Amino acid sequence: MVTKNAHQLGTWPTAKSLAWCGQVFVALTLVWIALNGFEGLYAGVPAAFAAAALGTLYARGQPYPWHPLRWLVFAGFFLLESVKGGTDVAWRALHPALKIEPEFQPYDIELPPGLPTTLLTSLVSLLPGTLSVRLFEHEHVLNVHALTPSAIDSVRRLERMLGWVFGAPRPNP
Amino acid sequence: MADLGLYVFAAALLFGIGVYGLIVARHLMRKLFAINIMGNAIFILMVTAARPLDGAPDPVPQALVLTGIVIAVSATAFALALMVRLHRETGQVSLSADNESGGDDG
Amino acid sequence: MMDVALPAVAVFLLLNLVAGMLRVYRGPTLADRMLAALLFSTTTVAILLLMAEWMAMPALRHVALLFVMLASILSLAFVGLPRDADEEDT
Amino acid sequence: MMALLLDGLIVLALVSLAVQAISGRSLFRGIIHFVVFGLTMALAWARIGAPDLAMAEAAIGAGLTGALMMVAYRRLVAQGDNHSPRAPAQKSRLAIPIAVGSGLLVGVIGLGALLADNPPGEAGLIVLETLPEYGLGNAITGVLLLFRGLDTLLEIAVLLTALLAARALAGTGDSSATARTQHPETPLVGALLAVVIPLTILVAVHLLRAGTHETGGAFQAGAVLAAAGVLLVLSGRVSRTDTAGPLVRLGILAGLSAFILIGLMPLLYGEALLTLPGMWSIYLIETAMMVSIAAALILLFADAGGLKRDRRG
Amino acid sequence: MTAEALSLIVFLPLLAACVIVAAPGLSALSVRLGLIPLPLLLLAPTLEVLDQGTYRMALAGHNSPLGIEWALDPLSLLMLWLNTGITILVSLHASYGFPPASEAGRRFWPLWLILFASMNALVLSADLFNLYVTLELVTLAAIGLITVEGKPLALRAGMRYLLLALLASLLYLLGVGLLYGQTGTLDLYLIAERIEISWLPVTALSLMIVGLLIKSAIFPLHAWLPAAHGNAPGPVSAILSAVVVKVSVYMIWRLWFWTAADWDLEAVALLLGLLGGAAILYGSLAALVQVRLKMIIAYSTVAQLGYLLLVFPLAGNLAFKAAVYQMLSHGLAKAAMFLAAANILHAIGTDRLRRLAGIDQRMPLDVFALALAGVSIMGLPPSGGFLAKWLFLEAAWEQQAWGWLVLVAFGGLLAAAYLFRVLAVVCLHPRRRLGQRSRRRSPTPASWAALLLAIGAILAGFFSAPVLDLITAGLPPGLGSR
Amino acid sequence: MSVEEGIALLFLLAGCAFYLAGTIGLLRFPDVFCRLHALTKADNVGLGLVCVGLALLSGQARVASMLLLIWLVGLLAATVSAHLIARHAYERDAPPEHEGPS
Repeated sequence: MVTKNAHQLGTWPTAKSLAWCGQVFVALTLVWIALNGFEGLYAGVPAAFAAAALGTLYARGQPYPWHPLRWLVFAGFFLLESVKGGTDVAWRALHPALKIEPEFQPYDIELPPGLPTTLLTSLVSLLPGTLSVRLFEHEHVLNVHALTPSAIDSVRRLERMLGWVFGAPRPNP
Repeated sequence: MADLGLYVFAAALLFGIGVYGLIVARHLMRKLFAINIMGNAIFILMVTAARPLDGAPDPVPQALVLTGIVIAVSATAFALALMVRLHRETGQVSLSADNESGGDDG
Repeated sequence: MMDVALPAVAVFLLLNLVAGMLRVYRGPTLADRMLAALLFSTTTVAILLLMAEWMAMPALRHVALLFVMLASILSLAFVGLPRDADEEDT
Repeated sequence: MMALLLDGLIVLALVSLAVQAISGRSLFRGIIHFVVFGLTMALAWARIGAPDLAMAEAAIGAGLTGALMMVAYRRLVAQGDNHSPRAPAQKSRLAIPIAVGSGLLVGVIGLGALLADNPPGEAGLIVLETLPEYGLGNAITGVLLLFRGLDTLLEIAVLLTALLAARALAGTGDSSATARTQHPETPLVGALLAVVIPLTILVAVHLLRAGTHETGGAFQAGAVLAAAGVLLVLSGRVSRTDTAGPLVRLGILAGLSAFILIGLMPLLYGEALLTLPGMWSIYLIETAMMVSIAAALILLFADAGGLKRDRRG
Repeated sequence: MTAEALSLIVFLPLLAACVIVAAPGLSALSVRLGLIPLPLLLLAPTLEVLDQGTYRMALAGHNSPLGIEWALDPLSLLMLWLNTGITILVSLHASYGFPPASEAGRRFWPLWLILFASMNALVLSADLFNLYVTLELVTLAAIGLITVEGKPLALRAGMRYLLLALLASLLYLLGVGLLYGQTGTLDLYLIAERIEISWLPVTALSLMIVGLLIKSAIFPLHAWLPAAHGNAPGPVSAILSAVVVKVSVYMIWRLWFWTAADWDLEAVALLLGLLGGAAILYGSLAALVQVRLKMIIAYSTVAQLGYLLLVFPLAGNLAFKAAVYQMLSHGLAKAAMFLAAANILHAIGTDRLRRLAGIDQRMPLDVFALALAGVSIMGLPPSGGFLAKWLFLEAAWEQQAWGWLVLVAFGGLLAAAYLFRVLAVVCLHPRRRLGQRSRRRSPTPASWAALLLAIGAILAGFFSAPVLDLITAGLPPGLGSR
Repeated sequence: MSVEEGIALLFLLAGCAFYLAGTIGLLRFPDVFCRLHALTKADNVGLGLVCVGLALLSGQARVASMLLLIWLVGLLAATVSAHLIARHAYERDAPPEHEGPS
């Protein structure tokens, strides 16, 4: 368990990994406060630091861009969409006629690869009527399982939203 | 705290099921399930056999059960490793077919 | 009121869960069986949270947190299964 | 009323899951049922009023057991196991009578013990009385470390023994038949790990610290930490060859050796064996035990699964 | 002094095991450090017991209703000596089969040391749950040692042993839980004071005893033993037969004669005695038809363990002395036999009886050890086994229990039969040249280890007086009067 | 019963409804992908609603933040599990070397 992931360690420490470590550290400190309140911080801060460092070593993510306001808006959007998603699927399941026309649809991702694509891939499954199945072509094509042919629109909305959060979207070729 | 009688009843059923599984199952992994199920039944009984203190189960049997859980996990993990190795050597995952005294090298 | 409502909700969720377990029996693929395990972990989390409130046992929230954190292990272990492994009961 | 219904449902679920785990047609289904059985046990412990046990069962049942069984299963499959998982049950006419008889016996004993008019357990009373003197809030941690430390010490030794025995098994013979495992190569797994791994470590430390005054303790924390390690192994970030380093070996031994050495210390100044000299030693031993438990469980997992990084991509 | 010595007796081997795992380079040294000081460490407790009788030690400063206590009385002292002596001599043998510095040795020795330490801890413990934990440790370490070489037969035997042992521990654990619920303590001496006889504690005790009977492989729960002992590596077979199965019998004695001292359970005692008798007959007959030397010795263990149960129906001073003496002398003799068999197996690559003809010329030391140990197993004078059986006969005679008397005598005859069968093949078989095709020679110290143990088994017949005095000093409370 | 309790109860009941819908979807939908839709979306909304209800009921910020944390981690675990299972099922139907959506 000592050394692993040459592809990660080789580029270590970079500004990116330090930024990730910092973000995780802050988030974990907040979690600690949520778990324990303020009294145990003498243990919580080192623990958060150790966890962030180990996490950076073994399971590094990519740092999130610092746009608190945009993230807040995004959170609101996502919350709404996922509730819509839940309601939608609940309605379809309860409907006596079982109104679904499932099909696989390829979706061309316009977002840059990396964190934005990852977020898209994972959040798609919570949107109304869509489920991410597999990434193809170096993360440029996402195979989406849609309950209705029109459901793919919600992926487009999410992509636009994510593009806004991460700055400008990749220009269309 | 719940009605402990119900859980004693559950423990009895689980123990019986475990015994049945231990006898009937061929696959070693199922035998391990059975033993673990019996173990859980006995853990429940250990906690319920002592009278509660201050509305919570007696801490001593709880600590004993915690130790018991660790031991059960260790033994199960070792048994799985043993099963995998046995399968690699003999292609079998049960103990039924055997002539154990046969081999030349002891 | 809440002393009845909370366990009642938990009972409902548990019944719901039992219904969901039908999926394990029906299958037909291994993936379907895994679904039931997923259903189980989300439902159990909710039940634990209800119990934590109802039985005034805050520790159960930590148990629930463990459940959600560790739920993905099973899925990860599952997808590592060789693909030709699942023909046994399709 | 509702409580009774809830308990009844939990019991029903336990029993039917147990039946399915040992009898169903396919072994894979059995594994799922067994895992779910373990999780239901966590609910049962919560209802019985033992949150520590619920937590231990959750950490073990939700994380380790399932993964352990699953990788063992997949190794059997990879080793060319075509027939045996479905090996028919042994026909035994005695099985049902024996099972019913032993179940009845256990039920009668259990009810007898439950209904017997025993005085409250004296040992338990002593624990509750003397615990405040030590500044501990969690009676179970108190029993495990202060009052009955030898049990805990030997329990760590059991874990170590299981590990050594399993390693010996995995280490001999040819290992060409180890499972060809496929690690999910999707960025989502990376994202999951990036969140869950740090969080698990933090929660483990939290449980360790909480163990002295509320629910938690070294074992629960170690199991949670082990789950993080299992995730890393499963996703191919850590492979078996990485688990032989000297640091790992020290980690495995930390708990046992720290406990023994600190336990022997009081003999030097004329106190009883295993008397813990103050809170610092409790924290030290708990931390060392957490590390050991985690390391041992991860390695046991890696050995049972015989994991190797798949080099195909 | 005694407290320190006892602590080290348990923890020194454990620490040595840790060192081997942590620093494989130091394994040879730590094996020595973990084993050789032990006899010296035992001196202080021995003097203490000779002086004071019983020594109790509360761990962590918490005594019995809650804490764990160690109790050292003459019986546990004898067990400590038995374990230490046999383990060290067998270790001498094992250090050739599994050189500490080798890859195999690094797998073997930590488990070996843990097994040793855990048996010491078990013998000392006076706490029912602590006994459970130590028993699990003993079992897991023993199975790990059985399967350490990864041979298919050993793997299968280990698996069967493991499943049965887990079942057995569960039964024991259930009993422990019930007794705690009844008495609020886990101390086996304190429980004796607190509990009155009623169906619940009796059931609890029965469950525990059944579990322990499985672990000590008493007929008809012996199914796992022959395969496990017959297929394990040589030194492991030796320690398994000589000590490991004995410690669970020791626990039964503790429960029976101490915890349940005042209970009147004649029917159960008779049942246990009958099981013992059946074990003697079945084990001996099965040994007669085996084709492999190690399997013969393993079945002989099944038979000889039966004697240890005769103490229940013959309850009394003499019978207890006889049983303890049987435990000691059988331990020595059986360890010697397994070591000699391991040497033979090593030399000619098989232990099939018909291939052993003429081996005595090639390996005189080992065959001599086998024969000497056989003398003790058969109960011929002047061996330790003879003394044990003589005491049994005396006890049966005194109580006019003719059935048991005949059984003990007949058991000795059967033992003579299966052992002479071996010796006849080895020394008198017409096709003597077959055994000459020896592949390797065992290193001489390995043979000497076997011979020393065998000589010990014989000497036990000569120097019996101090040991018998010690046993008498430590007779269980219920028996002293009878 | 106070107003907060009433509102909390409403949330709990709504959560139950979503759980129920998820299970019905799990049983009714024709294949594993559709079932995953039901399970992932409905159950997580259900869990969210239960969390909101319980947070209202307890009225403590710490409990609420704990519940939020549980919900978020649950979301993440659910989406990743859904993706992994869907991909596994997809690759089982299509041969693994098949690159590109059908």
